[in-house]
Formats: sequence, structure tokens, C-alpha cells
Amino acid sequence: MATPATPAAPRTNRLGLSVVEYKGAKSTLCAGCGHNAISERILEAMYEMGVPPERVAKLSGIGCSSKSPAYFMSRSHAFNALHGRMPSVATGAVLANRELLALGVSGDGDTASIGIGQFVHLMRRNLPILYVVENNGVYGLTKGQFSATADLGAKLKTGVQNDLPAIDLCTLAIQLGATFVGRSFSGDKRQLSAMLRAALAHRGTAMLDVVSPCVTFNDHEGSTKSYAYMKEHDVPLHELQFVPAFEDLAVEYDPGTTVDVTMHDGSHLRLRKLEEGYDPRDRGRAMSRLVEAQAGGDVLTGVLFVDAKAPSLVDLLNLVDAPLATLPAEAVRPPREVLDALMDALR
Amino acid sequence: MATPATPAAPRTNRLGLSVVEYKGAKSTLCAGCGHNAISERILEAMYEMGVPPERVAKLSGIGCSSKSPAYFMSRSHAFNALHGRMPSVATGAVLANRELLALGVSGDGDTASIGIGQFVHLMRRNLPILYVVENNGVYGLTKGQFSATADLGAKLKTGVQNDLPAIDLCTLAIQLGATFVGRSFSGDKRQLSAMLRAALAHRGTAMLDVVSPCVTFNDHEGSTKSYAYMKEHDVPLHELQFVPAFEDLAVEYDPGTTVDVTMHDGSHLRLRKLEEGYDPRDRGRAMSRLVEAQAGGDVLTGVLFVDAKAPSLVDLLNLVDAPLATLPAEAVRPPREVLDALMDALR
Amino acid sequence: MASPDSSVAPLPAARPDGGARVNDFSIQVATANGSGSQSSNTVLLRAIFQMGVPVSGKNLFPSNIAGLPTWYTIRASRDGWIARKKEVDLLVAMNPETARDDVLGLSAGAAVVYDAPLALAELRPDLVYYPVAFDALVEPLTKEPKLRRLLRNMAYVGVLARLLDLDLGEVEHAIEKQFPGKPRARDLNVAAARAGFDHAATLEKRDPLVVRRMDRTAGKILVDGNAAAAMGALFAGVTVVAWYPITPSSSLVETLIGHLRRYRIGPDGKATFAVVQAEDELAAVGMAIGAGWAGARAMTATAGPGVSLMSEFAGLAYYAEIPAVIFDVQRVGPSTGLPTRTAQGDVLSTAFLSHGDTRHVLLFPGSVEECFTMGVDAFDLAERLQTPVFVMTDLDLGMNVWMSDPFPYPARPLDRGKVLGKDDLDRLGGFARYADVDGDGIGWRTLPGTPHPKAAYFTRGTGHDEQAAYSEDPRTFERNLARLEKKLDGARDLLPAPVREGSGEAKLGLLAYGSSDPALREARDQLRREAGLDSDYLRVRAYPFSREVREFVEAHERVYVVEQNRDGQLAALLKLDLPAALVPRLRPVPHLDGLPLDARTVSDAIRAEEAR
Amino acid sequence: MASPDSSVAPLPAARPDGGARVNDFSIQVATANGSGSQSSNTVLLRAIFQMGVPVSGKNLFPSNIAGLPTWYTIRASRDGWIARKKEVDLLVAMNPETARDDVLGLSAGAAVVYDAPLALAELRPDLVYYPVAFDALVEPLTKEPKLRRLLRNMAYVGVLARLLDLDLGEVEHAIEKQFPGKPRARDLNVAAARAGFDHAATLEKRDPLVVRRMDRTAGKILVDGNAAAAMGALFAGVTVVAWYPITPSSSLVETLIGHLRRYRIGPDGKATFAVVQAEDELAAVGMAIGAGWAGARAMTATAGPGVSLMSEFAGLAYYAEIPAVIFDVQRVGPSTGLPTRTAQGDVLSTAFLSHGDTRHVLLFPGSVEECFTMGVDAFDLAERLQTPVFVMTDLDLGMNVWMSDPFPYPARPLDRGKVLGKDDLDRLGGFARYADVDGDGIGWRTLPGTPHPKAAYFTRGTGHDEQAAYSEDPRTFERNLARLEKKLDGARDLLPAPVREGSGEAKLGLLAYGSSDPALREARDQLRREAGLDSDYLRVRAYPFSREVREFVEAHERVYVVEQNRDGQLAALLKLDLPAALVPRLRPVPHLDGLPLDARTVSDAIRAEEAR
Ligand SMILES: Cc1ncc(C[n+]2csc(CCOP(=O)(O)OP(=O)(O)O)c2C)c(N)n1
Ligand SMILES: Cc1ncc(C[n+]2csc(CCOP(=O)(O)OP(=O)(O)O)c2C)c(N)n1
Ligand code: SF4
Ligand code: SF4
Ligand SMILES: [Mg+2]
Ligand SMILES: [Mg+2]
Repeated sequence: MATPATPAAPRTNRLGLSVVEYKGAKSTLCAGCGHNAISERILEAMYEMGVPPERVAKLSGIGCSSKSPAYFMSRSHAFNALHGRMPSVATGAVLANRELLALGVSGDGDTASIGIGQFVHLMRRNLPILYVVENNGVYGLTKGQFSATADLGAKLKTGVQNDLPAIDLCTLAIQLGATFVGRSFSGDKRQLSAMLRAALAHRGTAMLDVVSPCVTFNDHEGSTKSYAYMKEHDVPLHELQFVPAFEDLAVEYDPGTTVDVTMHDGSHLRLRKLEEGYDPRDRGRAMSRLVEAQAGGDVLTGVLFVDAKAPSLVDLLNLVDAPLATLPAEAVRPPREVLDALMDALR
Repeated sequence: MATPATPAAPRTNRLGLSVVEYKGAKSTLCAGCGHNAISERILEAMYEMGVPPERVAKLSGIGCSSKSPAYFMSRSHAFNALHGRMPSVATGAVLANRELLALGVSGDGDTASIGIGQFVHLMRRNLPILYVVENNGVYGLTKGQFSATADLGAKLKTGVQNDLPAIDLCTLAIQLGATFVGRSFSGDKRQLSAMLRAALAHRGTAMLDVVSPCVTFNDHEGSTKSYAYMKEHDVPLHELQFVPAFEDLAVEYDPGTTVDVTMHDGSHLRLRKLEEGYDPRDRGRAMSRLVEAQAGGDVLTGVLFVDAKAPSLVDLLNLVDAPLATLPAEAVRPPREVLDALMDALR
Repeated sequence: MASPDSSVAPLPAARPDGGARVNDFSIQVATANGSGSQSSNTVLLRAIFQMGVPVSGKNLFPSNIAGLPTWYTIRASRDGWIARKKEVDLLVAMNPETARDDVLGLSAGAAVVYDAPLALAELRPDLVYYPVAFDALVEPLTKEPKLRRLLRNMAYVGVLARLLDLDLGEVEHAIEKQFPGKPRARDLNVAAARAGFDHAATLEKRDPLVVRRMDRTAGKILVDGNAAAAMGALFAGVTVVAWYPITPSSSLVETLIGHLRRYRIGPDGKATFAVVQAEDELAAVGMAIGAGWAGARAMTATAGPGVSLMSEFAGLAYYAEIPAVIFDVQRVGPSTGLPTRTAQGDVLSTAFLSHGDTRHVLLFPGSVEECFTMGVDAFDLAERLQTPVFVMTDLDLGMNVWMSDPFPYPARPLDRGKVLGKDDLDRLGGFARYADVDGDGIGWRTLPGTPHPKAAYFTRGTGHDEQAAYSEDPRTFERNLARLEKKLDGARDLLPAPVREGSGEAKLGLLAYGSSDPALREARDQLRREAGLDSDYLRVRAYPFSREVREFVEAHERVYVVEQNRDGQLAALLKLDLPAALVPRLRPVPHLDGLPLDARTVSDAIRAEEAR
Repeated sequence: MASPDSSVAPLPAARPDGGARVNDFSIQVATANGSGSQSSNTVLLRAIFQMGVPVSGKNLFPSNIAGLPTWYTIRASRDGWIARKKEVDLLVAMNPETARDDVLGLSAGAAVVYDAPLALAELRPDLVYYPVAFDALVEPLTKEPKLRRLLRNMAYVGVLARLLDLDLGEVEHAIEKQFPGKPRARDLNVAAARAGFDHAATLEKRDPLVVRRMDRTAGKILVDGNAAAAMGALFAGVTVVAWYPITPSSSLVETLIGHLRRYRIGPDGKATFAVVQAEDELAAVGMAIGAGWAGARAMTATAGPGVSLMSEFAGLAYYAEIPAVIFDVQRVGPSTGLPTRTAQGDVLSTAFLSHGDTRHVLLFPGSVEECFTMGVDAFDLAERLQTPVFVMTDLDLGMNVWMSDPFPYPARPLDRGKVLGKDDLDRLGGFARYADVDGDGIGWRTLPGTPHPKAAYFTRGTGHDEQAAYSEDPRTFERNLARLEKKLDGARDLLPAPVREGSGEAKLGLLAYGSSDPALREARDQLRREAGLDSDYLRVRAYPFSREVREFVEAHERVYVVEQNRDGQLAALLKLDLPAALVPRLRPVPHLDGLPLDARTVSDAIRAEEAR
């Protein structure tokens, strides 16, 4: 992505790649699963942003959601790791090669149940990664038990009711220091696409909590993660527009009704407010608004918080520009004199 | 604690026990360690509340803080478990015997680093437990590395600076559904004592984050968990008064300046406001105020959040009144007819 | 993926020579998962079972929710062999994705019932084909396409009923059992089965397979091992269950929850149990250990990845001496491996689970009945020995349906182990938690909450003396570790003894455990009949090993240790346990491909070795 | 707590018969931790070392920050024996809490320097006493009470210098090294040492212990194994370090961080490394594995509890074939155990770490020099073998100071293993990640980010075929597992070969590893001198075992396997690896009390066995 390419011909992106080059293996997920839609949106966003597939590392845990990276972008390396432990693997991979564009794909069980510890610490570190949680409120792959994002009072098909409060991953991420936090819905093509493209331009942790109905185990009445529920309770905070740096369109906007965030690469994220008073740059206010919405059963969607300036972990560690993984021996093995000096000091 | 005893003679509590019966082994912690002061406060609170030591189960992880249960209340059972895993052990113990008064003692490393996952889920479940984090911002027992509650910009003795945001356990606990959340300081005898007594009357998770300076590794200039720092930045939100049920004193108070919380056992927690507008019953507001204070380097102390009515995990599971641990065989092994019926169904 | 056994050179199937093959064949049904075929297959299995014919069913399913190939194999065996059989005599080919490979993998002469549009008959001339237009059959039954897909699968049951001469009444009875309290589903399925049955009258029977009534299943039950273990826990009086879902153990806990809700909630709605779905396996076992410490009968259930995660806690429970029951329903490793395939691959790592000289007690149920009895015993043993007890079952045992005698009501009262109460303490004036007062290495414990000023002790994973006080003293440490060794050594006599078969006169010993049992029994028969090799057989049921294991090895020149893993894990434990002079007698026969063990694999391996 | 060895029946100490005992004795200093005695003891050790006399120091410290009893033992040995010696010839009793037991534990004739107010001389008549009023000695030096407490400890160094006839100049030189860049601390400490030295002139020397200059330490260094391993990682070119603090491994990483900051940050302030203090050990090893996957030389360091927590990830790395280096600085288990005591207790559980037929490569450094060289080699091996490599060091090696030859600069270039780059892919047109193209079981890999459309593959812990595609096929699974077995088997030839000592003619073989080495060498000498028992000695340096291990066992009638654990863990691995016929030759000699192994324990055990 170093040099913006010339505007692409109709059927290819600015790298000259057609969308086919971003495809993956045939999905083995259930027909209608929200995760399949998210895979599509990711693939499109990568294509549209002209991300070279070889630069992407797809990282995931275990679950239906975590399988999904097999179903897009076969030209990207992928690591389907352990249940709940994707964040640590991703951290290692990014530190090894800072040029990678890390895409973490996880589920609500993978992230909020077994993985919540690694999630918390990844958020704190502001690792450069696009972290997508495909949130269906259940464990799909193990056949429909509640996860920790299941809402209070939600019901399983069997009638069993969840009596514990849901972990709201967005509120949590905001509190913990994540620098780009959004929520969307697998069924909201426009919003999700714009959000993904903006997130790809972010340097730091972009955490997207995407409600993604499980048609097999959690799309019935009584579920709060169903298509029907989302249709009723989705409250978009703003209309998202993303203007990539390479397109540099000078679109007019009204600062009174629109928040404009300049991303690290010079692209613009524009949020045309639908809710008066919500400012995605105020951590505390964002949190209290989310708590309130959660209590009322509303699902706020949009870019809930953004801080495009905070240093990422790679910045904090002040790494050399080249990937650590492929530094030449001379750069990493100190010369003989260093060993001599060390030995002398021990005599 | 079923029947309030008659008012105690001067040197004994309402159970007729002297404070000596609440003592533990000699502390092996460093002289001046904040943890020692907290042990004292806990012991006193238990004594003053007339808690039978045999009813208490002391649970801890690994660390200097987690060792401290050995140094008070030798007449109580104790379980010094694994690093970061006290919450799960405590959960099991409480479910096995709901009559136990569970006291969890942990450190900031034990809870916020390795243990954050179990912490999050314990808070969600509202397990009846008094969970005390002895927070010094470092790993004491392994000699002074930063923990995840170390503040942004805090410095180690060696000059190394922490460049990651601190996890604020109180904000987190409030968000996750804990029902009694307080912060105090090991050096504030009065506040901590009142808070501990109130927490002992709470049914549900009472999480107390107690700043507890590590004199050996984190009490220098540049530390934000030192005695000196706390003296300057401690901002009490209110004056705490706790009126136990068995004392039933009818103290006058002004509802305008004082919040009165009736605890589950009929005792009263009275908070005379020092900060206008802070209401420890409003989750969202509490969180945003805490975020704001944290950004400003202030340490808000007091009962930050309380909900004395929420059902605890024991309520949710609708357990029989007697401890599960000692139910007689007849109560737990179904009769022969049940097996016969089950077998029939399989024929 | 090819049919599961396609790359094994098929053995020549017994060719029908005009006569019928009665009650001795295997059927493989190839479908896609999530298509309701599981119900159909169960109905088929049950119908044969109801005719008094010994059966077994093996479900070979993918790690996936819907749409991928699944195979279900039903074996009917008048001789009572219930191990998996590799040869398929009758294929029901419903899945277009695999039909070609499924057919190509058959032995000559096998029969194929298939969905007519698949046009499989062109593939090979040497099979017996029964094309059935399933869509047409179920079309009249419903308009809902989704339901039709399900009913197609019940229709093949009807077709098979006719072809195999099954009593349609038994099929209908089985359908009734399958859909209890759902009259509409029942009626539709009965209609579908009938449609198949009626249609099949138009087919010309050209294979020799038939079912005839027998009386070998009277009084028996059909059940999977997870359900059996769940009942074990129920009748053990389990009180605290902490778990985290993982295939193939989830159904154990889910079944248990059903039973607990039904049988352990009082008229006042109050429960004598607590179940917590934990956030992960570390928490699950931590809760079980906390509960065991506080005196509950506590358990968790998991599979390999969960056991690995429990490692640190397992060491704590061993060293601090806390009872807990852990069901490990083994699946194929390493790592996430093949989550829906069976193995005995966690034996060695679980025996030594955790760093620093840790050892554990393992039980190896060899049947669904033992899933039940050991499910009960495990709790007694854990409390008696004050240590975690691992019940090492597996996916084949746990998730497949097995024929069994009904389970016996536990004969012994609960053994709650060495616990001192208030009165004991009054009498004794105190106690030392880790003192070996009885010479068996097991100390007495008190439960938290015991109302006595001397009841308390301090539990820790750090070094401790007899009074449970912190200690770094080298001699105290050594003594304590030696006592723990003695305790586990003494456990040999408390654990389920091995089961011996054979005259005891053979030179050849076979040794195995767990779900390998049916294959071993059949292999023994094959060895005798086909190769004149006489053998004795020992089925090990627990680790540390009973002294009888040593006697068995002493009594045989060569002992084949058959197991379902790559590394010969039980053989390894034997090598470490037996006197060195006996070790050369052991001949490990490890095998691991994720499929349930079959007799032929075993007898072939042993014959080859013996021929050397 | 009693002096660490108080319950061992003391062996009769060599009595001085008028003559001096030159350069052959051991000193034990008993203090409280956190009192600065660690500096004093290092100075004392170094001063003797500077006099050319072989020394070793063992720190016996509590799991605590300040105030609990600590013992430091210094052994001077003109013959170069550096194992711990149980007998104490000179006690420095500074700790009122333990002084009584410390004195009662001595052999007759031993000398005691003690803090006068402790009035120890009354305890026994058969010792040589040197009371010193330490408070009075340091009183003039400073007014700060805290500082005084520290200086008291430097004063005993001065006292000992006089008593042992140490050159005060060497003491001062050692103090200088101890406080580099802290002139005030240095001066005060020199003053304290001098005060002690001067005062001791008033004492009447009545013990035979003296130090005389030798030349056996010229050119040598003093270093602890953690520092050595840290240098190993530095010169291996480590790039990603993820860790979680735990005794006794923390200082390994902390030292490494120091070196990285110093030697691996460019003039522009940019670092060629990343260090992350992870939230726990699961995350630490996860980061190392993620980094190893992406091509970095990645490591973590931990102790037993951490290794247990890494279990699930270890299985993933084995199965998905990802390099990572894990230093396990072993301490005493089970569980949290004795965190500040030494053991070799994680060997067996680490070899099989994780469920389901997982196996790992272990290295066993036997000296600080090998902590360095294996610290380098581990990275080459991990990348060559594409698997985690565990460097099994221990607290004794890691945290005690050892005399050593200086470390050699690595002779070989970095071995980055089989990695295909863009050009290779252009040439080959593609690749299959898990194909055994070279016949060694090791496939070729690509790194994420390789700019070639055919570079990508999908890494997973689930079943996979040669192309890394998901597969549940039984035969594919078997083939893959067999290849992994072959790969680990082939590793034998790549790993450090065992070290052999002796003529090879003896009937008796000794086999050991790691920090047991000095005790083994000395024990061999004792066996020969004291019992006429000739032996050969093999020091194993890696698992899977080299073929030479088998040859050694074949060549000896009896092989004693000496190790520092309860269960005979390496002996267990040998039993599983050797041909069964050789197993009866093995005689496990496990020993575990948390103290570094001493020669007498070994030779006594072997003599007793041999006498049977
Ligand atoms: C250590 C471990 N425990 C349990 C499992 C079993 N398991 C596989 S996926 C899964 C839950 C996945 O839920 P989620 O992350 O929400 O993904 P979804 O399938 O709903 O997309 C579980 C519990 C496992 N693979 N590993
Ligand atoms: C699994 C595991 N990892 C690491 C350790 C080492 N360890 C012991 S205590 C501790 C940190 C304790 O910090 P904290 O909880 O803040 O307690 P403090 O000593 O500061 O009171 C660590 C990392 C351990 N005991 N177990
Ligand atoms: S089970 Fe649910 S989450 Fe899994 S693939 Fe099917 S619909 Fe998606
Ligand atoms: S090291 Fe710090 S936390 Fe530990 S006992 Fe000493 S002062 Fe307290
Ligand atoms: Mg989910
Ligand atoms: Mg701390």
C-alpha cells in the first residue's frame, strides 16, 4: 500500500487485482449464517481498499466464526489457533512482522468466554490489528450453548433462559484503551462495509463487534441476536462514510452534523450524526451511553469510539522499520567484540 | 450470624470472642507493606461484625497479597490456590457450601494480569464473596515488575516507565455487573474499616480495590501507588458510615446530603456526599466519572457502586438451604425406582 | 473426502451363494450432517435391536454443523460382535458428494440402495443396485422443502425394512420412541417409512441380507456412554458440576443437567445441585476443585484440549490432595486434531498431568455399563483417595449408541472418605491434615465451615508439613512426597480390578482397555478360528495398575498391548510400572486413524507379529 | 526452619591435625533475606576466585522478599570440585532465628563466626568459636540504621578474609566489581570489610582453614546460568521475547532485556527486538508461537507452573510445526511447590506436554557454558525442526554463580531452517507445506508476508493434509502423524550428543544430566577412591536420545540413572526409548529435597546398591 496506484479499471482494484483474487475456499458454514455475510464484507473491503492479499495475516481462534477465514482470501496466510488464544498469537505475528496487516476473526465464545483475558490485554496494548468478533450470543460449533455476550433474559430454543448480564465487548474495549471501536450487524451491508474500510486505515487496535445471527441455534424468537431482533433494536448512531486517501475526493460536509476523523494514512472517516450529542472521541460518555442502551435493550451501532492518534504497540516498542522476522544475521547477532566485553566483565 | 447475640462485653464481640481469636500467624511480609495493614482491617471488621471465624473461607491466589490470609484468622479454613485462579476456586467452594462467608484476597498481578479472565466472569456471576484486591501496581513476590494496574507513566525504581493504560478494576467491575464496588487505601483506616464492614453485610460480589503500597518495590517517587502519591491524589467521594443490623441505632441523616443503602441483612450503609452529584447507584455515570478521574490522575475512593438487591449466583441457582457439601445420601442419590425408570426408557 | 475406509484394501466379502445371510452384515448410510439422518439411523438400529438381534452403530461425522458428509454404520451380528466392522455389505448412498467414492470402495457383491438421480449403477457391474426416487416418495407427504429433506431419510429406513425383511411394526415402534410427545413428527415419519416400505415391494431382492427374529436383546438397553456416565454421576450424588462445552464431552453434561433438573429439584423448586457453565476449562476444573475442597462431590467433563488446560490445576489438586472427578471423553489429538473422531490418546499425558512429579488416578471404562459404574465409583475413589480421578472414556464409547445390560443400582453406600466433623474434633482435640495416621498415606481432612475452633487448616500448593503449615524444610518435603507416592501406590487395591478372559493357559496374552474391548474379543475369536492362535485377554480398568496386571504379564510369553493411539501410551505406563525383566514381553500394538477399532486390524497385526 | 541439612546425620568432618587445610573447605553463611547478604557472599566468593582457587556458591533462599532465613554456601576446592558439599567447615551465624539449629547441625571441629550477642559458644563445646560484635564494628561507618544492617554483612567478609588469610586487596577488588558506578556504596563497603578485617586480627585462629593462591581460575569467568542463557539468546539473534515473571526464570529475561537494550538498539533508537511482558504464560507462549510462525526467532522463559499452563499451546506448536524456544528453569514441584529450590522435575511431563500423542525436543544444559551454547543452538534447532524446543535448565544452574571457561563465539551461522522465499516459489511454482520432500519428515514453509500468490497456506491445529488443507481422512491423518514421529526420531542426530567420561571398560555406568554433572563427577571419584568402584559416565544432553545413549547402556552391566526428582523421570524416558532387553540394566537413583545435588548422596546410594 506504499504508493497509491492509478485508479483501477472497472473490474480490478488499484493493484490491478480482480475480486476473484480475494476469494477463499467454499464455506462449510450453514447457509444463512451471519458469518458468511461478514466474510463477504471483509473480502470486499480488502479488495476495495486495494490491500495486497499477501500482506494480510488472517488469525482466528476456534468456532464457526474462527473457521471462516478459510472461506475468503486464500492468497493470505492464515493461522487458525486455539480457542480463545488468537490475541496472543496475533501479537507475536505482528511483532515478528510489522508490515503484516493482521486480521483477527473471533466469535463471542472465543473472545468473551474463554478468551476474555487475552482480549482485555490486547486492547490495552493497542496492537495494530483489525479484530472482528462475529457475535451470535452462542457457541455455534458446539451446538448452541450461551456465550458470555448472551443478553440477560435471552432464551435458547430449549427454553433455557440466560440469567447473567451480557459482556458488552465494545464498552469493555473502550474502557481498556482500544482506539477504534465499532459495532455493526452482518445484515447491514453498507454500514459494515464502510466500517471495515475505515478500520483497515486505522493504525492500532480496531475492534468491531458484529452481530451475526446463528441461524441454526440462535435465530428464534426469544433470541436477542436474531435477524428479527436486530431489525427492531438496531440503533445506528450515525451514517458512516469512508473516504480513502487514494481517492482524495473533497466531499463537502457540515461540521455541525458530521464528525470528520482523519485517519493515520490521510483517509477520512465521516460520521453524520443520527443521535445528537454522541461524540465518538469521548471515552467516558461513550461508555455511559452504551451502558444505558444495553439496559434498554437497544443495540447501538456505528463507530462508537475512535482515537486515530494514539501510539500502537509497534510504535511503543520503537521497532526498526524492517520486519524483525527477516532481519539479516548481522543485524541480530552482535559481533565477537560484544561477547568478549561481556566475558571480560565476568572475570 | 443467624441470631444476633446480646451486646458484647467490652473486650469481646457479640459472639463472646476476643480479638485474639481472629489472629493469624506472624506475617512474613515486609515491614510497612500495605498488605499487613489490610490484614489488620479485615481481622477487625470480622471481629466487630461478630463473624464466626469457622464460617469464613479465606481464598487467595499467588503473590505477597495472596499469602496474607495466613496472617489473620487462623481459625478459618484457607485455600491459597493458583496464580490468578482464586475466583474459580472460590466459586466452587461457595456453591459447595452456601453458608460459608467467602473472603477472596488477591493482588493486582493476580487479578488484573493473569487472573483478569476469571475476575471478569466472577463479577458477571455476582458470586457472594468479599473480593479484596491489594493493589500495589507491581508484582511484589517476583520482585517488582509492573502489573496491569500500573498507571500510564508510572516509573519503576530502575527508571523503566509504564506505557500501557492501567486497568481500573472498579470501572471494570461496575461494568460487568458487580453489585458492590469500592476503592480504598490501606493507609485510610477509617474508610477501609467501614467499607469492609458494609461489604461483609452485602450478599453478592463485593469487590474492593485497595491501594496498598509495596514498600520494597513501588513506594518511590514516580510511583503512583506509593504512600506519598495516595496522600496527594486520594479523592474520597463521601464519608462512610456503616450501621450493622444488630446495633440498630437510629442515627439521624439528611437525605439531601446522604445516601442511605439498606443492605440485605437490614444494616445500613450511609454515604455522606463529599462530591456533589455522584450517585453510587448509577452504573453508567459512575463509570464515566471514574474514567474522567483516572485520566486526571485522581484516585476516587469510597463505595463507587452498590446494588443491594440483585440476586446472587446462589439465588439464581436456587440452591437448597443446607450446604450441598453435607447433604445426606438420600438427598443426592435418587432411589432405585428412578434408575429403573431410566432403564425402561432405554429399552 | 473419500469414504472413511476407502484406502484400506477391501477384504473379500463373504459372497452370497444363493442362501440368505441372516443377522450378520453391516449397513453403511452415507448422508450429509444436519439432514436428520441421525434419527433415521437410530430408528433403523433400534428396529433391528427390537427384533432381538445384537446391533451396534457407529456415527462418523465431521466437525461441522450442517452439510458435510457423514457416514453411519450399523452392524447386525447374531454372534453378538459389536465392534466396528470394516466391510460394508449394504450401502445407502444419499449424499451426492461422496456417492461415487462410497460405491467404488465397496467389495464386490455388496448391495447399494441409492437416490435414483445419482445414477450410480453405471459405476460398477459387480454390485447389487436398488435405485429409489426418494423425492417422489416423500413428495405427497408435505409441502415444506425442509421437512421433505428430513423425510427422505426416514424413507430409506422403510426401504431397508422391506429389503431386510424387518417387521414394519418394529420400525414404527422405534419411530415412536424417537419422537416422544411429538405426534406430528411421529406420524409424518411413520408415513415416510411406510412410503419407503411400500415402494420397496417393487424392487427385486437380489442380495442375501436378511433379519430374522432372535432373542439376544431381551431386557437389554440401548444407550450411549455419555448418557451412561451422566447417570453414573447422578447416582453418585454429584452436587457441583462445572463445565465448558467441547466435543465429544458436551452431551455428557447436557444429559446430566436434564437428569438433575428432573430428579434433584425438590417440590419447593430448590436444587440439590449447582451447575455452572464456566468461562473455560481452567475455571471449570478450578470450580470443581474448590467445591471438592469444600466437601461437595464435584466434577467436570472435557476432552484433550481441556485436559491440557487443566494441567496446572491437576497438579495443585494432586499435591494439596483435593478430590475431583474429571471425565475425559477422548478424541483425536494432537492439538485440536480431529474433534469428531475417537482415540485413546490422552492416557500418558494425563497420568503425569502437570509439572514436577505429579501422578494421577485413571479409570478406563470398557463399556457403557462401566461408564455408569465407574461414573459412580470415581466419586467414591476421589473422596477416599483425596485426589483427582480421571475417567478416561472416548468418543466411540461416549457418543455412539451401544447395546448393554441395564445398569445395576449402586450396591454400596456413598464413600465420603476420611472427613472429621465437629464431634470427632471434640473427641480428638485436634488433627494434623497431612499426617499418615492410618498407614495408607491418606490423611484426614475437615471441611470449611466445620464449627470447631481446631477444624481449620491452610490448603496450599506450596510445600507444607503435616499440620499443613508452610514449609521449605527438605526432609519434610521429601517425607510428604514419599507419602503421596505411597498413597497412589495403595490406590491399586482400591481401583477396579482388570477383567480376565481365557483359560490362562495360553502363551499369548492380549491386553487392552476402554472402547477397544469389543474389537479385542472378536479378534481373539478370529485368531483362534483363523490362525489357531490361542490367547488370554486382560482388560485393564485403572491406573495405577492392579497387581494382577503384573501377574498376567508374568504368566504369558508375549503380551500384545492394543490401543488407539500412535505412541503406545498404556504400553508406556506398563513399561514404567512392571519389573524391568518383564518389559521385553510387551508388544505394543498402537493404532490410530480416528475410526473405532475393528477386530480385523487387531488380529491382522498380531498374526503378522506372530508369523515373524 | 532448621538449617537445611540438619536432619541428615552429619558425616565426620576431616579433623585438622595441626596442619592447615588449604583451599578445601566449605563456608556457610546464615542470614535473613533482604539484608544485603547476597552482595557480601558474592564478594567473598569472588575474592577466593580471584586468588585462583576453584569455588562454587549455592544460595538457599526462601520464597519471600525480606526477613526470612537464608543460607549461602561457598565451597573452595583445590581439586576443582564444585558440587554442593553437605559438610560445613565454617559457619557464619548472623541470623538469630536459625543460629541455634545451625550450630547444632555442625560436625565436631567446625568453626563458627557469629554475632556476639547470640552467645552461641555455650551450645556445644566441640566447635571453634569466633564471636564478633558486628554492630560495634559498623557503628562508626554510618548513622543510617538500614545501611548499618547491610554493612554488618560486609564486615563478616572482612573477618573471614583475615581468618582465611585472604588477600584484602582481592576483597576490595571484588567489592569494586559488585558496586560498579556507585562509589559511595563501594567505599562504605570497603570500610566495613576493612573494619572486619582489622578486628579479626584480635581473634586467635584456631581452625585449620586457609586460602592460598593457586592458578586454577585464570581466564575463567563467574556467572549464573540465567545470565548465560540470556547471552545465548542474544547471540542466537532472538527477536521476539514474550514472558511472564516467575522464579527462578525471571532473571533470565531481565538480564536479556538489559543486553538487548544495550546491544540491539540502533543509533536511531530503533530496536531489532520486541519484548512483551505478557499477561500470563498462555499468552507468553502464544506470542512466541505467533512470532515463530511469522518467522521471528522467538522465545519465552518460565518454570514448572508456566510449562503446565503452556500445555495446550505446546501441542499446537508440535502439530502445526511451529518453532519456538522455551526455557524451563526448573524448580521444585508438584504445583507451586518450593519456588526457590532446585529440581529436575519437569522432564517427563514436558517431553509429553499436551494431550494426544504429542512429543517434544528437550535440551539439558549441564553447565553455565552450555546454558549459553544451548541457548544459541535451541533457536537453530527450533527453526530447523519446526517444533518447540525446551531448554531444561534449573534453579541451581540458573540462579547460582558458577565458575566457567569464557563462552565461545558461535562458530556456525544462524540456521533459519527450511523457508521458501519469493524466488523459490517463482522457481518451484508452488509448494506443499507438509510434504516430506527431503525424506527427513520436515516440510518447507513460507512466511506470512511473502509477496507471491502461491506463498500462503493455512496453519491449523486440526487435521490437515500435505497442502495444509483441512482433512479428516483417516489415512491422511495417519500419514501425517507418522511423519511427525519420523521427524522427531531424526532429531536425535541433530541434537547435542551426550558427553562420555571414563575408559569405557567399566561394568558400571553412571548416567545423568543437567546440573547434576559436578556431583556426578565427584561421586565417580569418590566411588573409585573410597570403594574401588570403577565407572564410566554418560551425560545426556538432549531428548530424543542420541543413539550413543543406547550404546552406552549396551556396554555396561548396570547403569545408574541419577536425577533430581522423585519419580525417576529421565529413567522413565530411557525405559520407553531403549530396546526392552536393555531396560533391566537401568537403576534409577532419583533424589529430591530441593537442595542442589551433592556427590556424597550419589556415591552413598550407588555403594549401597552395589553392596546388595
Ligand atoms: C480449549 C477448548 N475448549 C473447548 C473447545 C470447544 N469449542 C469449539 S468452538 C467453541 C465455541 C465457539 O463459540 P464462538 O466463539 O461463539 O463461535 P461460533 O461457533 O458461535 O461462531 C467451543 C467451546 C475447544 N475447541 N477448545
Ligand atoms: C502460573 C504462575 N506464574 C507466575 C508465578 C510467579 N508469581 C508469583 S506471585 C506473582 C505476582 C504477584 O503479583 P501480585 O498479585 O500483584 O501480588 P503482590 O506480590 O504484589 O502482592 C507472580 C508472577 C506463579 N506463581 N504462577
Ligand atoms: S451453527 Fe450457527 S454459527 Fe455455526 S455455521 Fe451454523 S449458523 Fe453459523
Ligand atoms: S515485596 Fe512489596 S508487596 Fe511483597 S511483602 Fe514486601 S512490601 Fe509487601
Ligand atoms: Mg458464537
Ligand atoms: Mg501487586
